[in-house]
Amino acid sequence: MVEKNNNRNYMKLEFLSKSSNESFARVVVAAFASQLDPTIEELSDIKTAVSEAVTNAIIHGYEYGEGLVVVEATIEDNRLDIVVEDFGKGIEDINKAMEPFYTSKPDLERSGMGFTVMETFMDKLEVESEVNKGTKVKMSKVFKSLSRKE
Amino acid sequence: MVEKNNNRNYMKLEFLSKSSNESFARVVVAAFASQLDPTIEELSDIKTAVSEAVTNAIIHGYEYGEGLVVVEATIEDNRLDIVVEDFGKGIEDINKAMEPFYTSKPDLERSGMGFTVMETFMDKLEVESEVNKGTKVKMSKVFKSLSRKE
Amino acid sequence: MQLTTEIRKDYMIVKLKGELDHHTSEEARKKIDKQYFNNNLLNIILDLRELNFMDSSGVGLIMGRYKNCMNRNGKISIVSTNPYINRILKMSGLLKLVKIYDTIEEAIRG
Amino acid sequence: MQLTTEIRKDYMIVKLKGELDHHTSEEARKKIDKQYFNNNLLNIILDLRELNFMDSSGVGLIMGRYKNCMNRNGKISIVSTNPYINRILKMSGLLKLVKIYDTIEEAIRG
Ligand SMILES: Nc1ncnc2c1ncn2[C@@H]1O[C@H](COP(=O)(O)OP(=O)(O)O)[C@@H](O)[C@H]1O
Ligand SMILES: Nc1ncnc2c1ncn2[C@@H]1O[C@H](COP(=O)(O)OP(=O)(O)O)[C@@H](O)[C@H]1O
Repeated sequence: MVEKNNNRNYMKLEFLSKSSNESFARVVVAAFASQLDPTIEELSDIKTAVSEAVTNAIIHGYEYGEGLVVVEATIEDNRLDIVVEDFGKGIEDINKAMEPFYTSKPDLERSGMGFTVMETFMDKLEVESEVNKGTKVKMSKVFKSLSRKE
Repeated sequence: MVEKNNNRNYMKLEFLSKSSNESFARVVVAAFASQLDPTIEELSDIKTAVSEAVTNAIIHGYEYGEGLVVVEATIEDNRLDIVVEDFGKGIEDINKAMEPFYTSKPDLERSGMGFTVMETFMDKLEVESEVNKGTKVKMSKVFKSLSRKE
Repeated sequence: MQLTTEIRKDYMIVKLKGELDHHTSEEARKKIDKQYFNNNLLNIILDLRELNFMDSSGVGLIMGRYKNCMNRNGKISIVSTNPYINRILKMSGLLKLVKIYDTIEEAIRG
Repeated sequence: MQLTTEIRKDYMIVKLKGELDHHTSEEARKKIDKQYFNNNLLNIILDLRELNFMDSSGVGLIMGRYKNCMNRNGKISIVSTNPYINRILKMSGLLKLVKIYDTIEEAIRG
């Protein structure tokens, strides 16, 4: 009955690119992160960042078509790494896409603030993308709270 | 802005075989099933069945070693199909394993009621297993509640 | 997400409850615009006090309603007390265009 | 899961809160057994009224404590009012061995 007690954990979630799954993805990542004993603010931060990345996969990556969105999360000590990936349209100019207020879909009432929100609420943000192959958004955050637990 | 409105949805979750992930798996399946507008009883049923299958993967499939547990869930109209899979030890005699009160681990205070619970709480249960390859538990349940929604 | 509206003088008060993301903001947009245009209204007050989640899709929703109000020479105001929601509103630059109040009464007084 | 114990006469009253699954029942087992054997106790009352989840691992936990009590000629009783938990207890055949009560007082009266 030896249980691995080191603080490493991993999960990977795949789901259909339906907008009703945006809230599902948030719940899953929040439930996974709960083992880091997050503050309400930290939980709000990662839910918001995940929501932005998943929404982008659905509306920009797949442009409302059917596809799979993949969310991976890894906990290593008090760090949470999140990867959100789609196999859709891809981004031609990543630098331009990441500028605050830039959106390719103003007609859909997008604010162009998605990447800015992810950058602000997470400690690290990295975007990889290839046109017609897909987009991978990597984010991480160090949780201050874990030390309170010991 | 055309949204696929048909009631089909799919998700696949992979996670490490740590016992702390048992509650995580329950939360994920319950969150996914919430779109079927389940009653408290239906939600309790699927959480319990998933908990049994995931626990078995961790303690019998991997015998507390490290491995991946996969949980797939598909919604098709008002039916939820769940598959819980591990790539562990496998089951030699499935019929014997499914008998009420049979357990290969009485020393761990197992009750031998896991499969009985799954069978009772779900509408359908199917077990596939190969020794040293792994075990796949397929369950489904029809939700009565969806009609209330229309 | 739940949405309820109430009309007080030429103010349309929209109360949002729950989570405002891309999925729910599309629903909200349709409901708000239908009422606003069908009833020929002028000003909108968005009551966000019972929202427990909002991402940048909510910002887009507010921007869109801001434009509609501007086109009619109306005015839009926000009632919000949740610090996480206020943080996003601030980050988005929206507060340069729209004022936040603590209560509906204050929003009406302006 | 949270576990609190209280000793009243020769009864050890164990109150479980939250979710009782394989993960948490291992913790619960250790805590209960330590108290029970260290303090040389006789009877156990398991208060499950504030559990909101239990699977067959909980049944295993109760069976194990039942055996410990039997070995000392003690007695174990359950206080439980949640229909989903009572359903599993019933299904497992445990109710042939252990009685369920609505309150701790009734469990002590026996
Ligand atoms: N997963 C993606 N696939 C394709 N394009 C994307 C993806 N994510 C973002 N983009 C592009 O980057 C732009 C900026 O994204 P973002 O800052 O989130 O703002 P918004 O979603 O409001 O447009 C988008 O308008 C889109 O052109
Ligand atoms: N995923 C699995 N991998 C290997 N063996 C399994 C698996 N699931 C169940 N078994 C076998 O079937 C038996 C009965 O399972 P179950 O009814 O859930 O009772 P319990 O878990 O209490 O032993 C187990 O004791 C084990 O031998």
